[in-house]
Amino acid sequence: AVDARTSAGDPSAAPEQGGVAEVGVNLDLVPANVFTNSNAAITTLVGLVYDNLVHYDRDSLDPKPALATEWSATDGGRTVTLKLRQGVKFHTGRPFTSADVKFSLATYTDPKWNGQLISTAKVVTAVETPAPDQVVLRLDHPVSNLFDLLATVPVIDSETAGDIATGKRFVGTGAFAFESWRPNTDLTFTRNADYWDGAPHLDGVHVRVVPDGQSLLAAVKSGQVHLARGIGYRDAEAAASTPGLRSIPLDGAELQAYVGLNVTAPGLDDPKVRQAVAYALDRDRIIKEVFRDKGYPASLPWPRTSPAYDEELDGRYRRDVGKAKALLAEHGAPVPEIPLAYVGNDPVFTAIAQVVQNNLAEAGITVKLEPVDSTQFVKQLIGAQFPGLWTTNHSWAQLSPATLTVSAYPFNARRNASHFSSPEYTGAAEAAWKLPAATGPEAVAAYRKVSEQLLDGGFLAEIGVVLEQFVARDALQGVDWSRRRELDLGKAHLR
Amino acid sequence: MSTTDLLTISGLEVSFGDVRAVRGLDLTVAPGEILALVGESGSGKSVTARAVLGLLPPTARVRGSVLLGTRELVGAGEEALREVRGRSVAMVFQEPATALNPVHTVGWQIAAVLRAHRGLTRQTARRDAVRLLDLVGIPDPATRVRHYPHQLSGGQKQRVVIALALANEPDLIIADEPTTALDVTVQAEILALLRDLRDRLGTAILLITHNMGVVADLADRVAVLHRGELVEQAPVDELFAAPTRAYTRELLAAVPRLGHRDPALPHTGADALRLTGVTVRYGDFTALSTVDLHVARGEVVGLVGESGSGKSTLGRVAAGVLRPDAGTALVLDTDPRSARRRFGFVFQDPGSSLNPRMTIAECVAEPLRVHRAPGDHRARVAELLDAVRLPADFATRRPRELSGGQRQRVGIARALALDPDLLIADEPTSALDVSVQASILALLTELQQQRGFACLFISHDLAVVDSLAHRVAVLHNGRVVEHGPHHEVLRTPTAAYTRRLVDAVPLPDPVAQRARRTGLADVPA
Amino acid sequence: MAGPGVAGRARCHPARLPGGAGVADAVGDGVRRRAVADRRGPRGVGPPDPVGRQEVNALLRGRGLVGLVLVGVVALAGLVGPLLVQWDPYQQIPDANLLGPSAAHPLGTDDLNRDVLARLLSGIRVDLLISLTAVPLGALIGCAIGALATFTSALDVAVQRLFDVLLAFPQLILAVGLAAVIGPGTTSVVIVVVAVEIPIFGRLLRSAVLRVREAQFVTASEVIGGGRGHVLRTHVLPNSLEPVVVQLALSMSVAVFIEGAMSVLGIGVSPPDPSLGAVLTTSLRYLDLNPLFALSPLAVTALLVLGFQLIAQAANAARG
Amino acid sequence: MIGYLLRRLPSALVVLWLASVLIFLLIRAIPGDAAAVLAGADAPPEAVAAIRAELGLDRPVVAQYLHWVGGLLSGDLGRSFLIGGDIAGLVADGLANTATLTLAALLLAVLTALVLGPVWAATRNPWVDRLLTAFHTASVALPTFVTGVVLILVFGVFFRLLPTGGVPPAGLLDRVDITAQYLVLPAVCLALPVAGVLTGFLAETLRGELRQDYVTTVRAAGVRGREIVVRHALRGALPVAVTTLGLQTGALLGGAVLVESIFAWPGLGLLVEQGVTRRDYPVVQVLLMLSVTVFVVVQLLTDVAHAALDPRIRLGGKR
Ligand SMILES: Nc1ncnc2c1ncn2[C@@H]1O[C@H](COP(=O)(O)OP(=O)(O)OP(=O)(O)O)[C@@H](O)[C@H]1O
Ligand SMILES: Nc1ncnc2c1ncn2[C@@H]1O[C@H](COP(=O)(O)OP(=O)(O)OP(=O)(O)O)[C@@H](O)[C@H]1O
Ligand SMILES: [Mg+2]
Ligand SMILES: [Mg+2]
Repeated sequence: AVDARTSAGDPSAAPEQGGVAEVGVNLDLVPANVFTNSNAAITTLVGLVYDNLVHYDRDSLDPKPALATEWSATDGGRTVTLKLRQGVKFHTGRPFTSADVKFSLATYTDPKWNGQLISTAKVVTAVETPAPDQVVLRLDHPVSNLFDLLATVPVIDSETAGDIATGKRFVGTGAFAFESWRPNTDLTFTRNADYWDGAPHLDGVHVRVVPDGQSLLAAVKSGQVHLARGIGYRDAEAAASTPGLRSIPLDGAELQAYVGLNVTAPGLDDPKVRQAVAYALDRDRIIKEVFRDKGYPASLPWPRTSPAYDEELDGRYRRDVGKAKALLAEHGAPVPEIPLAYVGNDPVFTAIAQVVQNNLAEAGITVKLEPVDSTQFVKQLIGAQFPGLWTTNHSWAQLSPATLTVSAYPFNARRNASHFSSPEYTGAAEAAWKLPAATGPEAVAAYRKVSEQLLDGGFLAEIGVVLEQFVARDALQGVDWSRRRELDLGKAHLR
Repeated sequence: MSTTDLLTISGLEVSFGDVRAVRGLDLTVAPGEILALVGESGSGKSVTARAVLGLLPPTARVRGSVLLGTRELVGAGEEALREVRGRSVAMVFQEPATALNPVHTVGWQIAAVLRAHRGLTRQTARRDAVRLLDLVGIPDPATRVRHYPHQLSGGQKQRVVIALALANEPDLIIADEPTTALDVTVQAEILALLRDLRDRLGTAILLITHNMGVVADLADRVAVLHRGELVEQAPVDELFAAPTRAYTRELLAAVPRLGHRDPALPHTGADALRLTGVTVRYGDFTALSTVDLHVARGEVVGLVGESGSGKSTLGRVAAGVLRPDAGTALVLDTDPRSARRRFGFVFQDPGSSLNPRMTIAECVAEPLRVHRAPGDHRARVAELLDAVRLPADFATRRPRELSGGQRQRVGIARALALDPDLLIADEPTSALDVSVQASILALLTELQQQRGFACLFISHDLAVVDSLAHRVAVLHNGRVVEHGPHHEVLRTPTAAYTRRLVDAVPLPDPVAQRARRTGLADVPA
Repeated sequence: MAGPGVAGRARCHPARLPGGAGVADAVGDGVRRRAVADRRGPRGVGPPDPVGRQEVNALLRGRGLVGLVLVGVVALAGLVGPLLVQWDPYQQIPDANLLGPSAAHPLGTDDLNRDVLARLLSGIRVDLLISLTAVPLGALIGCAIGALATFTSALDVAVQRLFDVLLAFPQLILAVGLAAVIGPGTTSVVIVVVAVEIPIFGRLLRSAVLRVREAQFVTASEVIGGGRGHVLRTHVLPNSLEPVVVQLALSMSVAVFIEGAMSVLGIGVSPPDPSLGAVLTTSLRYLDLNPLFALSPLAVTALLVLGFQLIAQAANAARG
Repeated sequence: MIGYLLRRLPSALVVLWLASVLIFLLIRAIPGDAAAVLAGADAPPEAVAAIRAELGLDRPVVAQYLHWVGGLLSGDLGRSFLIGGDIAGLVADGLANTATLTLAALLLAVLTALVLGPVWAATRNPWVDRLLTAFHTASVALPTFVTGVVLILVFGVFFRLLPTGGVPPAGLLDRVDITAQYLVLPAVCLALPVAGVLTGFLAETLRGELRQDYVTTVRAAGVRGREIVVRHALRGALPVAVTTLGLQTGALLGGAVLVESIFAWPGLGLLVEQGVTRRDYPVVQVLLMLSVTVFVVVQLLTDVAHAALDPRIRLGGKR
């Protein structure tokens, strides 16, 4: 995190006014997905246009004021009162009030938008607006990740919300106002001079869609864009050594690469075999060679800054082919060939899949690679249809640990792609969630239980914590991002 | 004879692999001279002609010297040759059917050639093209310039090729069988045209022909070629009067003449071919109008008429290639298409009717194969090639390795392969020299007598028709203007048109022909 | 002065003139011919094969030979090359990530620590298989359909429209669809290539056939009584093959692209099996590190393109 | 000509209908649907079901088909599942870009082929022959995704002469010189393989044409070598070239998918590729229908061109 701060801006340079920041993204907007935090264009749009009620710094889970300036919990955490910032205006000029908070929360809870924290949002049984600057949230039961929700739900303008689904208009209170979107081409944003946190230095932001990774790299190298999102790890590494360019790993917005196991598959139904898989993985090599050291190997999802992080538990699985073989011997029967699904046109997971295949072969497990396209992959994932193994990444472990187990589908205690369920795991997960606070000794103990269940269940073999990165030109300074990888150029400037 | 010779060929050798087509030929052509080059089919006439302008296929090896004035043409560069071609020396190709580009109009092609050596505008070139077509006697030239080669009759194509050669008024015209496809009246016009060119512009002509009548009519001097070698050359009168070589004598003896055959007996058998009220239109143009014609079994009917009169069209209707707009064609009492196994058809253009990728043996054997004829096909092919006087080793050659006359004989052999009951032959001997022609005619007569097949014999050569046919029909502008027993129609014609035709037949005797031409005497045929 | 003309006119060869005899025998040819008429007879009266002796001979000379050698070199490299390389194409060599060319790894190593040369050589096999089986198969089917369809105009219209539909699908979309139905892997690559080539050859041949059909020798064969099939086989097809030969050379050499594009989408030859396309697509991401990595599959493709093209040129010239 | 086209119309309509059925079924044969994409990786089954219902994907396929065709017939192309907007608008924008790109590439390729093909067929200079052989080999052997990357690196990054991708910010019609700058790299990249193939075909058919007898006739008349090739032989060689061109239209549209992605050129190729991977059925259906229509038209034009170029077919007369 310290690194990121220094690389993100040179505080000594006096920020210059004006200019349009050119941003390149490799994927285009999917309006119906704006609340799912799922791709570079969406996180760029949401980061620039919308504000949240609270804000997390990148190295802690203590909420900081944003649109809400004060908050207090009563009733054992079942009533939360928020005081709202005054004088904030939407880009349409309309003042922001408590009704908008209510509307935003209600929208987020609508299943149509697939907000990932929907299970947490549903705990909020009522939103009361006693005053324009006051919101009262009534909860079904206390939740430890309520502030994750408040830091995630974008505050949207109720009058123009109907235009979101068609991509016509996105109105928020953020530092930049949405101007236009040309599908597959670009998005334009202009400066919000009335921004409550100080008008941005930039005149605007122009986001261009450049689907090809090599072209995106070329665009940032040639200076056509100042900031590129979605450049491969190897390319980002190379770019970082180019004069005038730097790579910015998104600390605090960690992702996790993992191998999932269907615990009902022949062979994988034995926890010993699953543990053998976990022992066989060469995490160090994958992190080093595939992720170019942008991350660290891990046996558990938690990043090092997470309250759930436990060094001892996290070191449980290191590559140990001998142990893996021993476990397989204990299993007795030979393990049948296991299919491994991954997104075929994703170079990162194509590489990981082949390394995994190689690793498991050394331990004595034959793996058959099954590349599928991304849509099919998602379908199989949420339909829990993988016949054996799969590999991809997940997020949500960078926020409150409970969010992971209730919101991230692979970890969902009640229903997950691994077909894994055990009363112990469900119990541990529920307990961690229903705590009134995300931090503190009580929480840490609850998280430890969850971690142990994860390690023993072995339905997910974590590979490591990895970081997405921006590649930026030195000309653009003051680049910031949220813990959900949302781009923040509110304090950025060109020089 | 002198240094002023226009063209001097010396020691010319041309070979294709092992085939030595021309062997040490020496020949000269003086300015304004008309030299006739005669000789058997395949003797190397066309090859010699092409060698002069460097137009042989890459497989040919050429040695010796060809001087145009003092300019050496053998081995000259393409650009040097290009300057000579068309302007100093022009060429009329033997087979007009393939010599023209099928996808451009004839007017366009003539204009392109006109513009090759002269900076004419498009319009003037167009106008000149019309003029040239008119010059070579193509009726309605203003319309014809817009026609494509496949819309012209054989003779019309040949005249277009002549027009191409005349386009740039060359010093020397090498004319390879320029009149083979022409009926006698048009032939006479073309000969007059050539003579006029020589008289007016001093154009020299190297005339390759097998028609002794044409030689007698036009040539100053005659050179006789035999198997690639020059066997005799002499001024025309001398040669005709006293040929020194046996070969030349035989050549002259083989010349068919009108009225030399006894009248044939009338035939009354069943019809092998019956055309009733046949009318064919090409767009607005009526090529045949209500033609009635029948050929009895065992009978040979000659069909004569001027170029473009509709002879080939009629032949194509009879063969079922073309459906008439009105009227019917019955072959051996059925539709021509169902009778195909039982008749043979000889195309007017021998070159384009042979598949270039097939060997000669394959071409000839095709009917046998198609109809699964019993017996040894190889032996049959050998027999047929022999019958048309082609050496057996030609069997493995491809059509383009043959001379014009040789290809024509392949067509005849193919038509005869299945021992047909009816033969429809469109100018089957037009490219043959008199000696080979005589043997083909003898063959046909012999077969006819033995097997008694019927034959529709289309030809513009009245003498040939007279020597073969029982009956003759005369076609003029798509109508039968006269028909009857051969001796009556050709010796005592009643229709004015027929009389004109008969009168135009050149006599294979230079003295008599000259006399007739100059009107000093009216020598009867 | 005595020019060559004088000599020419004086020169004749009485000795070579045949003596006497009738018209038929007046010329030497006749005599000789009669004598040989009963011997074995001419050969080759069967149907002309489209690729005959002439073509084969042409391939053994000049351009054709160069082409054959080029394709042969590639084929040989694919067949015996892998045996000569010390590395296994699947072996992930520890700590050999993206190495540049060296003595141990002449073309370097790839992102998964495998020897590029070993993978390249083994990869040739898959692509040769596709080039030499799928493409000719597609060409054959396409030509057959295209040619047969010209028989009846109704069928022709139907087939051409069908081809329109097939051609209208961008190749990759077709590939995605087919792979989804049959499942990814080499078989689906072969099927996609066949499916892609059929309409191409069908249409190409058809247009040539339409032209050749107008030729006089086709009419000649019809008059002889040749049925449609016969005319098509013996006359029309052999004379329509020129563009087909050119296209065949092209398709055979660029089948690697279809395979490559499919492996990019993850529906081609499944990893970790090596193929030229797979090597090429991974290599592009490492252009800056090790250009040889990317150049080598391209060089192989170029050799194939050049080789097949020279062969096609020679074949057409021989047939011309 | 118009009569000819009218006669072809019914079969073309039948094709369009068949194609519509085929397309409809084919894209549904691909496993996975847009609901999964829209729901995202963490969605519960209810959410997916809700989305399916909202998109109408839960209805019987026949009903979906009839609904779609009904829409088409009433001029409603439908809405994209993922992009949100009206397909008509999307397609109109994309079409302008793709048409500009492919037509520019087509023009480039045709011009190259018309210049190089005859030169290659007629040359006697071994060096020219080798040079053109090399050009042909390189253009055919280099896939677009390689040329694209190389072009961008050389002209966009190294020399910085041209933009590395994208469309002119103010639109294609704003300033021709700017548009040209943006267009040149993708057009060259797209045109190169097509140019190579066309050149090869044209040269090879011209060589065949130059072996014909009529060429001897014009040579004998002293027509210049260049003229023989360009004016006399070319016409006979064109039908094959036209057919190839028709086929290469497919290569152009297919290549557009890659080129548009490499050069961030927001056209239909990109749209269709995205549509397929994201199962955006309405978009794919409309685009593929468009593509089929284009092909039917191209084929009709090819046939017309054939007849126009070969009088034996045009005036074939009676057979
Ligand atoms: N391209 C070739 N390849 C091989 N042999 C050839 C080729 N062209 C001609 N010949 C042979 O050369 C000889 C001379 O042919 P040429 O065409 O000069 O005969 P010609 O005297 O013109 O006969 P015709 O009167 O029949 O036209 C023939 O035997 C012929 O078969
Ligand atoms: N396809 C066609 N389209 C238009 N006119 C044609 C076509 N074919 C032939 N003709 C015309 O029909 C007339 C008769 O042609 P045909 O070929 O029957 O003549 P012919 O008597 O055989 O002449 P020749 O002796 O010159 O071969 C000619 O004037 C010719 O120009
Ligand atoms: Mg000749
Ligand atoms: Mg005729």
